[in-house]
Amino acid sequence: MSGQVTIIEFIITIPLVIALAIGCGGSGRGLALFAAWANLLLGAIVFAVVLARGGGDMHFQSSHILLDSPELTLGFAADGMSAILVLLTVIVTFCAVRISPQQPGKGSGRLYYVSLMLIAAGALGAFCATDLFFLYAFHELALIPTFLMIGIYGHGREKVATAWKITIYLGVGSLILLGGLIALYVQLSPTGGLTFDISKLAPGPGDHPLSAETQKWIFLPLLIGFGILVSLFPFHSWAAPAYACAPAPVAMLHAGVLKKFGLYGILRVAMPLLPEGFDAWKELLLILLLGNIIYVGFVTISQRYLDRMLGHSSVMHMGYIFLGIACCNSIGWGGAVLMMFAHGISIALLFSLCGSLRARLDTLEFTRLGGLGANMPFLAVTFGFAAFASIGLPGFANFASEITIFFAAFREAGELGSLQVVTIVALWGVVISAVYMLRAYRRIFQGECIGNLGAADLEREARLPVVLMIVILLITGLFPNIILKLVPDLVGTL
Amino acid sequence: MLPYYLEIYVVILGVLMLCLELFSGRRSRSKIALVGVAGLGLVIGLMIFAVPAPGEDTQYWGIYHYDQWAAFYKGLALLATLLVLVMAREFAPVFKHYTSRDEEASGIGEFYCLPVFVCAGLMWMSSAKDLVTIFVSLELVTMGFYVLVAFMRRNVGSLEAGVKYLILGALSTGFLVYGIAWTYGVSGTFSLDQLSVSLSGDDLPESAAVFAFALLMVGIGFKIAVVPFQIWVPDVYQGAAMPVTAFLSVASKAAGFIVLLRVVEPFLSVASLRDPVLYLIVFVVCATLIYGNLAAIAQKNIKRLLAYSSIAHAGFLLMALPAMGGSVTVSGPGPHASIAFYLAGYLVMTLLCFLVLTIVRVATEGEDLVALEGLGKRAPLLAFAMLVGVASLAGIPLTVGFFGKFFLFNIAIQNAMQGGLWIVVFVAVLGAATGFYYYFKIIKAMYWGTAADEGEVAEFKVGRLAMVSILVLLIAVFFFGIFPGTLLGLIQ
Amino acid sequence: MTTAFIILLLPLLAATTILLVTRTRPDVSAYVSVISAAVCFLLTIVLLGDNGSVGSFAWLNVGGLELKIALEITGLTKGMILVVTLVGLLVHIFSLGYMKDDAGKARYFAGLSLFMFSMTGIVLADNFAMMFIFWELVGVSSYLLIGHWFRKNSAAEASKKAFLVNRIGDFGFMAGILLLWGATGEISFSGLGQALDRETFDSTLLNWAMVCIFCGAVGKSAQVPLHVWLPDAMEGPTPVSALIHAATMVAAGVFMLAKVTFLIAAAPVAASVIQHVGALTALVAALMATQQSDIKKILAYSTLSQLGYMVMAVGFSGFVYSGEVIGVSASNAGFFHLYTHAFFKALLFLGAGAVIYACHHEQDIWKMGGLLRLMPVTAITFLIGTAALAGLPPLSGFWSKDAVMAAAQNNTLLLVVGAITAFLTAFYMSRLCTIVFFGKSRSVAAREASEVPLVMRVPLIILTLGAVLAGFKFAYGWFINPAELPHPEGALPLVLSVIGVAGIVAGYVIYSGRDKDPIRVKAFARKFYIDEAYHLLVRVFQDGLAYVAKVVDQLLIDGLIVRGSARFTSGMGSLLRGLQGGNLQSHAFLFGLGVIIIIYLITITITSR
Amino acid sequence: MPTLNEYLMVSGLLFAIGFAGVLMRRNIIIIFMCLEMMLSAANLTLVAFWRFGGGNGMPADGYEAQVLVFFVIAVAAAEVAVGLAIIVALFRARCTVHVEDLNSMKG
Repeated sequence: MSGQVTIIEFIITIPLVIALAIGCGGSGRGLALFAAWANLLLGAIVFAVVLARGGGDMHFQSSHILLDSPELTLGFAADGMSAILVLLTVIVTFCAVRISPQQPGKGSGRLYYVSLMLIAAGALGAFCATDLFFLYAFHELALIPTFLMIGIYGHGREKVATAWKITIYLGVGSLILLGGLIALYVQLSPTGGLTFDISKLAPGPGDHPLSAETQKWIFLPLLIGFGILVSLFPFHSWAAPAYACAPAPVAMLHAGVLKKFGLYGILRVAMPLLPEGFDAWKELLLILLLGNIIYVGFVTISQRYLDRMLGHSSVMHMGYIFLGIACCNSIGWGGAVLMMFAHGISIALLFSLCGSLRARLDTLEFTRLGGLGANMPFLAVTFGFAAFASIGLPGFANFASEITIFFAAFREAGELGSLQVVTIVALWGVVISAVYMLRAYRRIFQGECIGNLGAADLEREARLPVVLMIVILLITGLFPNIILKLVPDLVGTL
Repeated sequence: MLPYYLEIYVVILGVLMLCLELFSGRRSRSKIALVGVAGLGLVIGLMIFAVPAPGEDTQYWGIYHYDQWAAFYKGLALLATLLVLVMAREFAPVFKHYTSRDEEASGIGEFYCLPVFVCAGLMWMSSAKDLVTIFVSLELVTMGFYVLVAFMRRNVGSLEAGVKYLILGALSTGFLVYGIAWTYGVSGTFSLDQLSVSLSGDDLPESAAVFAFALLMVGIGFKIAVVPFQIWVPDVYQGAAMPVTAFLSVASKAAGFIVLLRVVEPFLSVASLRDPVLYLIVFVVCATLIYGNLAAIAQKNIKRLLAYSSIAHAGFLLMALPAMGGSVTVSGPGPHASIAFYLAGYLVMTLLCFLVLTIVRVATEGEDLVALEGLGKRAPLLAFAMLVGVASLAGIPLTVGFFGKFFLFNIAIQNAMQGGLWIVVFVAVLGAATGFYYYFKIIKAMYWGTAADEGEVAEFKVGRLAMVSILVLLIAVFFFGIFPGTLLGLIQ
Repeated sequence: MTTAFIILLLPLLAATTILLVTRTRPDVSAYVSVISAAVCFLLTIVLLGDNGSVGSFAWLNVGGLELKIALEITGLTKGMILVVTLVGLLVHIFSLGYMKDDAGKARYFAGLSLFMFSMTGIVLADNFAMMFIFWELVGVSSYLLIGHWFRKNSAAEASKKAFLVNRIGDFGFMAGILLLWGATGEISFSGLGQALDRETFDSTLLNWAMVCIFCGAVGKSAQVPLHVWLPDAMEGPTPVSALIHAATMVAAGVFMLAKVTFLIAAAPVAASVIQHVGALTALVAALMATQQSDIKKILAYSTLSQLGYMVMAVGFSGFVYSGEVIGVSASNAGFFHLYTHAFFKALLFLGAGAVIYACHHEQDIWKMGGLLRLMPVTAITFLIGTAALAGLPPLSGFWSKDAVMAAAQNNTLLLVVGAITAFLTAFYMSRLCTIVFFGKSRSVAAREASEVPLVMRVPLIILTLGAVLAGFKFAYGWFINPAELPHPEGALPLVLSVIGVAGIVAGYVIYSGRDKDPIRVKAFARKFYIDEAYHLLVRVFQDGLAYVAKVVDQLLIDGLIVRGSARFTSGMGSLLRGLQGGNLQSHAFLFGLGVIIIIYLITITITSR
Repeated sequence: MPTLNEYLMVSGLLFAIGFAGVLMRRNIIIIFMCLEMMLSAANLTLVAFWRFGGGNGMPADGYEAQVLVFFVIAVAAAEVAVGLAIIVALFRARCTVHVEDLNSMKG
């Protein structure tokens, strides 16, 4: 296995090398675009190959042992779930780079592109790592770039406070997570040496080596840690302001890709390794995810600015993914993974459009906007697509994932348990999201025009990423099996 | 080659440098530093000939031990001193400003020599396994630091720091000696190897034994700056010259820790003393973590901030102590290895930060966070180096600082699972989280502070040697952060 | 069997073509759309000979869940698809004239095609999942078409309202589907039927599920209490109102209920809910219609009322009379009424559209008058449509209303409600016609009106034929077994005819020659203040709750917990920092204190043992 | 003949007096003298422990304790040398040897 360089390693290395090259004085946007194109291509290849060979197994395995005790390997591989998320990452990265300005901020803007590349590399590494340690470590790689991006290139009065908030919040979350992960690997390592290798940590068939009580208490920090990263209620208050203040590409990458890491972690680590741990906290999680869907949904309705509203909406939709996970069956997890992909693309699309609007208008406050559909038809139409995708209109992948998750919750449910009741309440979220999205659309693009008449439509170069994301949402919405086929049957291994 | 030749060579080097100082002309003073760097480098090279076999413990006259730990810490001390000399050379302009314009009267040559002597003391300390040797070598180091701290004789801060360090240091020495006396009274021996044997006797006066331990902890705790004996740290760090601060925070702490480990281990291994000793340690750990991390939040002076951070780091290091003494089985690197790893990493990242800060200090004459503002634009490489150093101090993965913390948490969590000391883990997590805040304050100042946009732009002059050091340290932070095995291999 | 798939996909192709290729050329776009509609209609005629279900496409497949796009062709389907494609085609043609000079013509026709696609999907669906998918899609196309003139605030608001109210219904619909799936593991209609035969289910669950499913129909078919969107939806272009908000989409709820009659029959409580909601809607909407002055609003309320009839009829399929469940015959009555209603209501709307077009987009009936002379074809077709709606024999409305009332004949209360509604229907339609077509012209616009062009007249005439003939056996017999229709007993048909005539006479007598409304019932005119009540409800519950949530978020979660803990931490930091006074002796003192604490702590552990 | 306890008490008292002096005197020179007193107290303790270290009131074997005492005395002398130099430098710069005046750094 080791020795040869796999395509996955290429994908992860390219942004890192490009970041280094930009840092050493290369041209920011040119190199970043090159990396984005290259990764888009490689990511598509990975996806296609995994699709062809089946998503249940690990492909492109590579490993380099870095430490013997505890066993630490720099190993990467991609099964179906990783391949889906890699594809998501490369697409969003491509779009994020593509919509980035030539000259961000005042200076040379190199830092901007270095940060973008590092965030992308962090996400890719985290999604492909076969080693618990690197799974964690790569995610953290994005922490400082995000901090810098929001602080330097962000906008709004609160950007500094927000940069702090997201950094500290995520820092705390990842420390809690780290505590949980250490407890996990210490407890689960097979006799004869500690190891970080997830496949070696996985309990074999038969009885779980840990008692239910132990699993329960290890699961808690994992849930909270991953939950903070995903903005699980009540740990959500970092997300919306951060996305509102961040430059559009960062918001796209963070809301679209990085946030999925927490969910990925739960699906990859917490649930398979600690199945009984989840059972103990299931009711709690159900309540919290209702907080995401209903409570945050209401908070979203009351937002007065587009950027904040989108931020909250992304928090809200996390609730559905958690619902899918909480179903604990392969339908639900398939739906959850599909939704991770769909939400990633759709929220990135929304944030990129929001960024374009911000560049054109003096404000994103709803009451000071109106009737823009007349003079910016392209933006109006694409925003319409994005908005309908986000509220789960059939034809878009978001709908396919939502409906899968709902069905999952009712699988063989002859009577109403807590899961089913929560799902029915969560269904109301579908109404809530329609309320705020359509209100926003109505406010911005429809009705009588209030000022900003001179604002121009989206320039031609920036249209490609927008169209690309819409097309991908439609393709995966019309043929969700492309994605679903890849989702490995993780439940079956429990 | 006999291992104690290493100390002898270092002392000879120091004497040689003093002689050079005496005979050299005005211009060549800075060459003395180069001689020191070269000499120390040579000694590090010579260490190859004195590599101890694993598990080997050679004794000389019952007071000088040479085992793998000793060798490791000796290397650490040499490396730290070498880098401090590089730093001191960069710092020379400021130094002259606060002593004398005249090279000869400024005594800068002596300023280069003193760290070398201190280094000899540090090296000796790492081989000390008996309370008398510990005491003498500790005093050698401390005395050197008294002078170093107060060296900038026209700088009020430096003098004030010197006096404070002197008085409080002497106070702690008093407690240490008193503690040694009581330990002797309880056990009848100064040797740490025999201590555990004689402490485990049936008729041990327990109260007296723990009293002696408490006094020893006072003396050693002062050196490694744990709460409640941290009080000198911020003032002294702030007042001392930048290279001295760096030296204090790295070398003094490392030496303190090896002594601490050697002293604590016999006490912990005695069943009847274990509980109170553990209790004390847990208290100290929690207090140190809380104090260091919280008090750092509001700091505006970088050196003061790093002073509190160094207190916090002492707290993290102490987390490994409760796992010692054999009642807890730890998988992965044990307490000794983890602490050694952490200290080595701490050396790399701290010296990286201080090197950058030294250059900034010379160029901007400021030591507040404001001085760093705009660094990201004016000197991207320096800013990046500082960023990496700070990130490592904060414990971001893929830097050496993360692994340091990781190994310690690894121990603490295993310890908690077996012994139930979850409070330590809890406080440490909170502490590390708080750490993000004040470390990122430095990053923030460098990258989007705006103070430096207006006004004159300071020029950064970086000597070639300093540049090379920065790059080497920078790479080391990442290298050991990704391949911790290499460093652990050196230790074990 | 691919015919059905072509019917389904052709309009989608047309819509996509317009969006991607011809959007800048409105005329071409219009023809693309019209041609696709025409082909669909032709193919529908071919399809009428087929039966059974059609090969399927596994749309979504994961872990044992299989959601299929599969088409099923039954009698019901054929009747409905005929309505959809025929009325659709006519509306397309009518629109060529009506929307001739509209700036958004391409967008309009794309929307129509999208709607045709979605509606066909609902009709052909063989399972709930597919139906739900297209259910949502018709919602969107309706949203797009109502909001066609999106720069008008009222249109933008109306489209939003329509979509949101429908979403509320869909919420229930989805819940119902899920409940059924949970209980049976089936979502296809045939599968559900088999499951129902195979085993017995918890009747509470089934009742709940059916009530939830009914919510979907309440939303889509605009039943009380979710009826509020339909009158507002008249903001859209009139042909759209004819197609979507009169003939097809709003009938989808009834169609869906008719499709699952067997489930309603098994859930008596839900069936009773359905009956009563239907009856209530029929009555309330008819009352509101009597006091409206906007020609389209009158027709909208009339649609509501008629939909109420249909729903009530379908609800009777669960009605137990002398020990037997009435079952499929009642729902057939409902569907029969749907079928005839589609013709005459589309006719009425298109007629209204012609009137509005002729009067330069004037919609207030009090500004019209005397149009019979000016536009005779429109007027006559409109009057025939009115007669059909009023249930005068032998027009189609008479037969279907008869069937509906026959289904209700064992329930006196609902029978009376139905009769009153029938009277009101005749009355308000007569009011409308009297004011619009007779008397003198009340405005310049009405005086200058002239007959509409041929493309608009032809659809009117064709629909008139439908309105006249649809009630005869040859027109419906091939999809509804006449034997399975409820048969009125005794004098019911006669009574209904008399009621209809009485209504018409009353309307004519009261309103003939009037220039303003002699009857003023504010509650009817203001729609029983339901809109206001909802507005308040939304304000209080939704926006109020949202505001509370926001405040809680900002003050409690973000303020107290997040920022509070940050403040606490830095406060503690400052406090600890304060210990560092800078004075050497206080340092020494703290040092000594530390020593004492250490010694105290260590001795206390020793002594406490 | 005094017992071990009496020696320890005297030396402890001496230590405490020294510490109290450090805390209470304002003059740095005197504080420094007090510190020397604490070291002497420690020396006394050491010697006392040696003297009674062999059991039955007999001195312990070996002379380690005395060796340490000599070291302590030597170290104290060195400390005085360094310390006084620093204090002189302070006096030259600030014209004061009072501890209250050393307060430029705090927090």
